[in-house]
Amino acid sequence: MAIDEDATAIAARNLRVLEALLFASAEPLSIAEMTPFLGDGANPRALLATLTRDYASRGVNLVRRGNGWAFRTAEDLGFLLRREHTEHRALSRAALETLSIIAYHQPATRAEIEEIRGVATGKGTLDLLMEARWVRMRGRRRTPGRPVTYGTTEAFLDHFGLESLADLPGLDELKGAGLLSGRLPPTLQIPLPFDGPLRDDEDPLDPDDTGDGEP
Amino acid sequence: MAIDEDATAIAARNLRVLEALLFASAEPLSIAEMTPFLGDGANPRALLATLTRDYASRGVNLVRRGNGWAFRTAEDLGFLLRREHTEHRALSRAALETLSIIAYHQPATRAEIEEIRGVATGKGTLDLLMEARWVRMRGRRRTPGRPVTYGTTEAFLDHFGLESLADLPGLDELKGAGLLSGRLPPTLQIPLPFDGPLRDDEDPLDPDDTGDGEP
Amino acid sequence: MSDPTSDSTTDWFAAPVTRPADDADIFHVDVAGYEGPLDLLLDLARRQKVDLSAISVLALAEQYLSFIATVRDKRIELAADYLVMAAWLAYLKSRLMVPQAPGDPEPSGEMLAAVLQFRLKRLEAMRDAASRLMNRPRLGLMVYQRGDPEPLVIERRRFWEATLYELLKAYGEQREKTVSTDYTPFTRTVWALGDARDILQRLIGDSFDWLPLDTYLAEYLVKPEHRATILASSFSASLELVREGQLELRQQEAFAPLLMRRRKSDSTE
Repeated sequence: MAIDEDATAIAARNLRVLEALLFASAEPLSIAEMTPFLGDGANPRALLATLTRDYASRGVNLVRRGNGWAFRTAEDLGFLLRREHTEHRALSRAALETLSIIAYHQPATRAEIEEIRGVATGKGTLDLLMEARWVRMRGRRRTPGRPVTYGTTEAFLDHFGLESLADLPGLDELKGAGLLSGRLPPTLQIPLPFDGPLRDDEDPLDPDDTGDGEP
Repeated sequence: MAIDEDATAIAARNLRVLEALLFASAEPLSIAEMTPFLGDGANPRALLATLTRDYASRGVNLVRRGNGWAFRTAEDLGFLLRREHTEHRALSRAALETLSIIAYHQPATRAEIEEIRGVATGKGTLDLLMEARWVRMRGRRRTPGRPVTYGTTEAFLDHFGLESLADLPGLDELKGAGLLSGRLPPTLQIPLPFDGPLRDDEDPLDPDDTGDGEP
Repeated sequence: MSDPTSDSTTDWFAAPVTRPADDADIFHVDVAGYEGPLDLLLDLARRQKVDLSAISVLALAEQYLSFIATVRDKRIELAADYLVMAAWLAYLKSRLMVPQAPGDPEPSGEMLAAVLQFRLKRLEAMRDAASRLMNRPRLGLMVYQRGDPEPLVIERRRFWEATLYELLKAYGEQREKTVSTDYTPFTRTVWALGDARDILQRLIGDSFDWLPLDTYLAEYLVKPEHRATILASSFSASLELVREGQLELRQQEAFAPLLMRRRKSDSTE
């Protein structure tokens, strides 16, 4: 009985600790980042599930973003909180298309992006997306020329309110229509966007790899 | 009855709005700033009181700061956000040399240290020795430019296991220990360091004296 | 005209709707607004106002070719991309109009049309996906993070370590560095073995009397600093001469004078 009470007290304390940590941080925190703050034997996943439930109906929700967890204002209150944004620069069409192609086709090389857009992609566009921290260089494809492969980041998930790439809008329809295939006509194997560890055909980047040179 | 239910729903919604507002704000919000976001006839004070109570036992509390309100990490969890990181580091060669010269030649000015070392002494080195609490500014030499005089501290004696500066080995001992070669001119003298009160040629430091600027 | 094949700065939200829709003179001569031939083709296809999978590829090819022809008539420069696409579409058109002969290794017009349709659909899908992404409740626009984060404060404390020995050593080295020492290389006279041998041969000459080595070398041993090297070299040389049978050496006891004389050759014995 006393042990149960202790367990309850410890769980309550751990919940408070997680609340404080997640509230304090502007960026999503991974379980690995939170664990050191919890007592021994704590179950961070269970605690996060409890917190998510506790906050589900509130003005601030606990959301998952890739491997990270963060408090964010409730989506339905967005219209109310919407602020005047003066400095928010709209992305160019090239940048938007490039971003969506990387998101839905990742890991994608520049040549693959260009194949879909039918235009050369200036290095500036990729730089801009990387500067926005939405796109990262994943590695290099193990094909002639060893082109850089690009993928999205956790900041991308965070910005667009996605728990994982599986939440990308319209992903299933696109998959069904064979439009995520790089080849023509739609092949049997339909690739899905993938932001996990390096694939078999990807090499890691060198520490000082700065990507493709200007074409 | 229906009106009561409506009132409850409106209050719940207002609470959510306040939560989101307070969470997203970079600064504490005053009641005047929050009111426009609430429905007509809302009672911000009552709502804030409810929120304060709701969060009182949580890891994050609603606190009042002057006229403003803000979410803050619960005070008892503040330690979570503060971590001490201690690292032990070996003193650089430049710092060791500077320290040894100050030890033997104190009170010593930077110019005197540089004369013996034969190289300019960066302010960083002296700052580091002062940060280590081994060196202190004693006063200012009563010579043109009024340079700061440096000396060692009690923490210095403590760290190096010396009862007093008189325990610093003299010429013969240094020679005997092989720390000075035999081929030295007979004129070489090891001075007697002095860490007592200010000497006749030293002025006290002003209370706000921060030492020499970068040369 | 700006380069239509590179990224234009066109704002996706502001610009595309301003492009005149289903205007009769869509062929107003402007390629600068298009991001390459595929973009232009997609725009032309949209004007057929049907599902992309139901567009007439033949009509599309004709529209594109006539657009390019108009542009070229007006002597407006065209990027190579547009011309490559025009060539490909002309080929597609010809394949579509001529029925595929059996055994023709070339791709059929239908296959080429499917390829074009697929590319247009895929580009449109990506554009659609982009706008759906942008319409999501985005962070900082509809959803907010903590406005006043309380970041982790890491108080760094450094403990410096040094030993008394290191301190004293550093001091000793500093003081020695400042002592100006004049270094004069010390040169010493050394008797080379060869020289010693020659001198010894000459001194002993044909003397068959036992005489101490010191006596032979008396005139050379005046300077004390040369004594060691002369004795050492001469002694070594004498041993060599003994081995060759030219000299005899004798010593009564340890540290006694070293006596030597010319060895009588066996023939003279």
